[in-house]
Amino acid sequence: MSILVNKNTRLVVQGITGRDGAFHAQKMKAYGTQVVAGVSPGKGGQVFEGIPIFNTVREAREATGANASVIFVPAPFAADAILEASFAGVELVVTITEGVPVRDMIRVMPLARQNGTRLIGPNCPGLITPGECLIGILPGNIFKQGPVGLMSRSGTLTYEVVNMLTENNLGQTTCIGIGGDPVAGLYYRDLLQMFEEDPETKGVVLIGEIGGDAEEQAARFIKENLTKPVVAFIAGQTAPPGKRMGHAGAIISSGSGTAEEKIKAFNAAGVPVAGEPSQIPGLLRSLL
Amino acid sequence: MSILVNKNTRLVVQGITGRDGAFHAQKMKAYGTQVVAGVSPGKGGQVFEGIPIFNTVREAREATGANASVIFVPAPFAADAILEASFAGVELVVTITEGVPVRDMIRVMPLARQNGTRLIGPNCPGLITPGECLIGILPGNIFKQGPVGLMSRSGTLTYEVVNMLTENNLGQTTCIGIGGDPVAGLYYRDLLQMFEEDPETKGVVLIGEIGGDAEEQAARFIKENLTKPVVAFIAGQTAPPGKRMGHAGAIISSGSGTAEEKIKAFNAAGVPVAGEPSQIPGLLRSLL
Amino acid sequence: MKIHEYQARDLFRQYGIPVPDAVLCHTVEEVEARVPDDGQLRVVKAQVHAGGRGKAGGVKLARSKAEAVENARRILGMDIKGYTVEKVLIGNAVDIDKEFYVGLINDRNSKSVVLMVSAEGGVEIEEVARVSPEKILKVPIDPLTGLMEWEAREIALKLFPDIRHARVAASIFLKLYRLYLDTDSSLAEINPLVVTQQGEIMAIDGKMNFDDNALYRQSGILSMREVTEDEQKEIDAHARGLSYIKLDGSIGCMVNGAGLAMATMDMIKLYGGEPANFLDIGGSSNPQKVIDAMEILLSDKNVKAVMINIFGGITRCDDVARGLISALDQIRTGIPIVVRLSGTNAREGLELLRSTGLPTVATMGEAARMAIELSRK
Amino acid sequence: MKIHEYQARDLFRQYGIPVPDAVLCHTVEEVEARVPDDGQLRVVKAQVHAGGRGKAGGVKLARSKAEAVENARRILGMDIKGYTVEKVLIGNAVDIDKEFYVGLINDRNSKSVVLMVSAEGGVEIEEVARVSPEKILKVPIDPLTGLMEWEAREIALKLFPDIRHARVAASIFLKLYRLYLDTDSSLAEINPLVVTQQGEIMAIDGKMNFDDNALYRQSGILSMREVTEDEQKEIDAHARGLSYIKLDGSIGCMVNGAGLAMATMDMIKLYGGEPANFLDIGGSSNPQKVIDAMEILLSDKNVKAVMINIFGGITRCDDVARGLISALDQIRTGIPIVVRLSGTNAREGLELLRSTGLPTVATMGEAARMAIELSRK
Repeated sequence: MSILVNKNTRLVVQGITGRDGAFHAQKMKAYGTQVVAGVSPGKGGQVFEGIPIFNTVREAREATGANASVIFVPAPFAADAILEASFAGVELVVTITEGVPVRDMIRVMPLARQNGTRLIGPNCPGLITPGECLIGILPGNIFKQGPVGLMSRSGTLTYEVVNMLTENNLGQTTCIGIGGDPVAGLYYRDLLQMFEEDPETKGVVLIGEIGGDAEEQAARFIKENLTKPVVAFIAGQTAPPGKRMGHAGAIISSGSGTAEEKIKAFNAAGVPVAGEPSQIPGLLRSLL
Repeated sequence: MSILVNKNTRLVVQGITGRDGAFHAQKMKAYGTQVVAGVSPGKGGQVFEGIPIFNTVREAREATGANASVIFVPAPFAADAILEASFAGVELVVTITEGVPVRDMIRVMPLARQNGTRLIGPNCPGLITPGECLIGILPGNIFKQGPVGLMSRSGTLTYEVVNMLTENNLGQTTCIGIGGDPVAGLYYRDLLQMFEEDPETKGVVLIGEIGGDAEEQAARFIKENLTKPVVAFIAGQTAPPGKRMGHAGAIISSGSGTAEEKIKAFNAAGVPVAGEPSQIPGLLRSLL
Repeated sequence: MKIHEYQARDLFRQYGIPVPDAVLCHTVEEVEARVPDDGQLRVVKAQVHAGGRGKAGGVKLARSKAEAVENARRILGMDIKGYTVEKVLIGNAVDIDKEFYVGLINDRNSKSVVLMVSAEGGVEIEEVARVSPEKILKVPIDPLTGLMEWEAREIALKLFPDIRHARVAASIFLKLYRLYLDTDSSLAEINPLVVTQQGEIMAIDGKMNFDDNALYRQSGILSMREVTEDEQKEIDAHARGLSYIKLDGSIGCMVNGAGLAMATMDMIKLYGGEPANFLDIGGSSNPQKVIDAMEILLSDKNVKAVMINIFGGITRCDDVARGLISALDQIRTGIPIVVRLSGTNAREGLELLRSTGLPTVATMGEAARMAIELSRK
Repeated sequence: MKIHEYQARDLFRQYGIPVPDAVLCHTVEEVEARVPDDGQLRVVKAQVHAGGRGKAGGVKLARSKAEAVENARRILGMDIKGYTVEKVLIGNAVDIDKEFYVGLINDRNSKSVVLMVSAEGGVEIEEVARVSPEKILKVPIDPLTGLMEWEAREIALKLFPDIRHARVAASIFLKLYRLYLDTDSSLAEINPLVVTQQGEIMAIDGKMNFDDNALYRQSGILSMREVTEDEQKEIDAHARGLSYIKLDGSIGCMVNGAGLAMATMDMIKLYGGEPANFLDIGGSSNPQKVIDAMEILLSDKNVKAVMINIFGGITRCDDVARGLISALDQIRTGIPIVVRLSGTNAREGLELLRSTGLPTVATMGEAARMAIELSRK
């Protein structure tokens, strides 16, 4: 078992003829993901590395039964690509694109909700159910099947932690990069609920960072709703206020969104917070 | 029985301190309608002819349990008033105001639908269930309880027909002026369905006019779905194309929307069409 | 409200929709002065608020400057369906490869704006709709999302197999939609939208109508209004709270309510007469409105008799009668007037009117018959 | 991106939000020339991208022209939280009856724009939020409807019992919301919005931030950008695909990925060092990016040691190592550099790096410790 994606997931790649889209479409296919279609307007009818290309997501979905989409189109067009997928009835849309204006994402959110589409990202590395389905730009080789659910706002920091988990023989059910932007799709609370309900997941790793109060909300949610153990890590304890730390969402505004507050919230919820990433596997193992 | 409104309808009057709002609030109350509240921003707390005034529809609804609203506010603010009522949870909103821009109404429609609000109008005289509830500017004295359901795009022409019905001892379950604008709330099809389901209604009078194809659609709907007899009348047989005949919706566009087409459609559906209004009572009686 | 092709073209340009170069001329002298003698093929088009200009001879090709001048001379001053041509638009002709139709309207059934596109451009779209409706693609636009980019592209891809053309067409759909909303339009058409031999996409002819109810907030559009004498009369009437439309018959009518006014015209026709107008005086018993309405009505010299048809609802017939008496008192005319009152307090109203000596009746039918009879005397 | 108060004020005026009269001056001479000697009470305000101007002495009342000049002289050139004051805004003081707060932000939780209003205006809203959060009314705005007029009025009526004030306030909410959307703002505040003794409503001070991701389509806003030297460095880095933020420590760090870069800074601090910067070089192994990053990093004279922390994912560590070797080859510096590689093909990568003679390690912890040690030599 796993959450969100598995071996039955049928993926369409939006922007498959772009540099990143083409590269990662191959990578995902090589990993074993069912990459059933690509979309690139005007290139419908062509085939890329065995993947049929369509002009529109609607055509791709009708022809291939795609139920998930990954978006590699440039930032100015990303929100429209999400809407196209959502209005075509795609159930899960993962947006890798970085730099999408927040106003565009705010506009997308209620429409995706109305259409019953779940969003991940934007500005995220994607998600993976090891051995079954990889969507996005995650390096598949560092993941391993096992009992840990993981969610994170960052990319390489996630790989760092996953690598440590795998090296310590703590495989993963599903790992999700929720993205570093201030307004994004599925967030900690949604995913915690899914992990709680997934019988294979025995414990959860939550990697947070400064900015916003999603971690504080997650802490409260864990306290009230989770029976499974959670270990947290928060990046950005040394970040100065008012500066955007790479991620558009990683910004401390006027004394709120600090790592200190987040760590306090987790402590109050009984969630151990690792002082450095390397402590995560040990903390988790002690709770499983 | 009746449709849409009855003695349990609790009405709030939006724009109660305006000239028309004040005049008709009194008239409606005198007719016996439960006028439970008025709305006029900044005049909350005042009382008009025994009707408490509130600043917002939300307050009015919370304090009085109003479930219907009638709108007398000027055209530039009418669509916003409809939205206010709809977002406050009012179930039926009747807009009397004339001259509301179509763009505003188009914007309102899906939001009202999402909120579960039924709209009547704009640019309509309102509706009445004789002896129970009058909403709008209809002259209550010409109506009478009885077995006829009536719907019309016009005002005085409706009164003319109702007067004849009443004089011929054909009372009414409910009469609805759906309004003369091209984009309006409940329309023939919706109302025909309601009359079909209302056990008290034995026959229906449909008063149409040139412009659009609502009458043609109604004709098809009657043929397929109605067991009760319907008599129709169409105004505007002599109207020239391309001109707006008073009502914003009464305009023949490039050969479509003509009275001739509408009459043909009703004939095809087996619905008798009166040559002049005075024939309506006779035609209807012969079918009851 | 309608505007001319050249005005629609200006709006298209403002919104980035490509159009061919063109000059607007009011006189032959202006054509002489402004059209260069460069061998460019041009089209001289009459600017009137009427369809079917082509058939009426209001659109002509010009292979030279001389021919442009000559054609302008023929077209300026021409009468097309009752409209006198006062301006011509002289535009560069383009080498057309393919013609399309693009239109936006407010749609009653979907209660939304509908985008209509067709590969059958350049002809009357109503004709296409009648003969082969399947050749018109109609897409209702969700008012909550507006026309989305992917949606515009999806539609464009159905008409333009070349993605470069489809992208330009999609952007034109989006621009036209933006223009439509911004201006409270009720009809916006590009017909034809062409692909030229050179692969360019351009709006060759355009038409826009606007929602009269929204003109109060569209001062820019309102400033484009150009009207005939008859239309000006309608606008003046509107400013006085009256809806007036001139027709060609001899029976003037004055009615309270638009539906009843149409039914009145129909009844005049049914009984063998011809209505001279549509005139709705609305819901009040204000004598001034009746006076205004009478003035407008009688300014039409074809009117031989007048039928006043009032149904008293909230406004009681006796009040209406008092208003009529006071108004008719001030109107001196030899034209016979029949008054019909019905509804609330009709009897009292008719009683009051008896003093005026005017023929008064209780039904529309009688009133129509009597007015027709009087008009023939 | 941030703008100055005077720029926010200009935007407010463009959108019809009332503001008091004011002049912007860059020099004392300009104050002499432009401020009239009319006895008007004025406020001289430093224009800097930093909060807490008042406490820092950057806001002063002036009862006369002489006092305005004197205060401008004091404030111009002043240092406020590292920002040098280069402009002052000299505005007419108004007789304040009551102060309010109005703000719009992008909210993560509701995934929408949130309107915040409070009757506790004129003080730091963060302080109000901390001490008495119930005094701030927060309304998420449905992205599908936008802020509706009735909604704005309903909110305004909670703060302004007088309907005339409530109507003006509601219109200001609507205008600010329109401005916010039009400019891709991420924060728009009026603080305070005041009711004057004369019953007028005005925005006395304003603040606006903008979404950096949207600047590509906001040329008007972008043209307002005024930056310090350090900020310019960050912008230049961004143009080269790097995220750089200067800090005050001595350990420079270069990391692939923003989260990992923050974690790296944290680790340096955890082990007793102070990071000199945040620097994310993104996902590729392009040597030029490493060279660019190194140049930016070493331009900070406080840097005593550099920690390069790379996790190889899709990009393999051996490729990264080749890129690093090629880059470090071109960089001549006496500053010690520690390289940590982990992830895909880490072993191969570390093997390759051995040839450079640089200290190479396999964990972040080791790298941090070693960098701190080297920085102290």
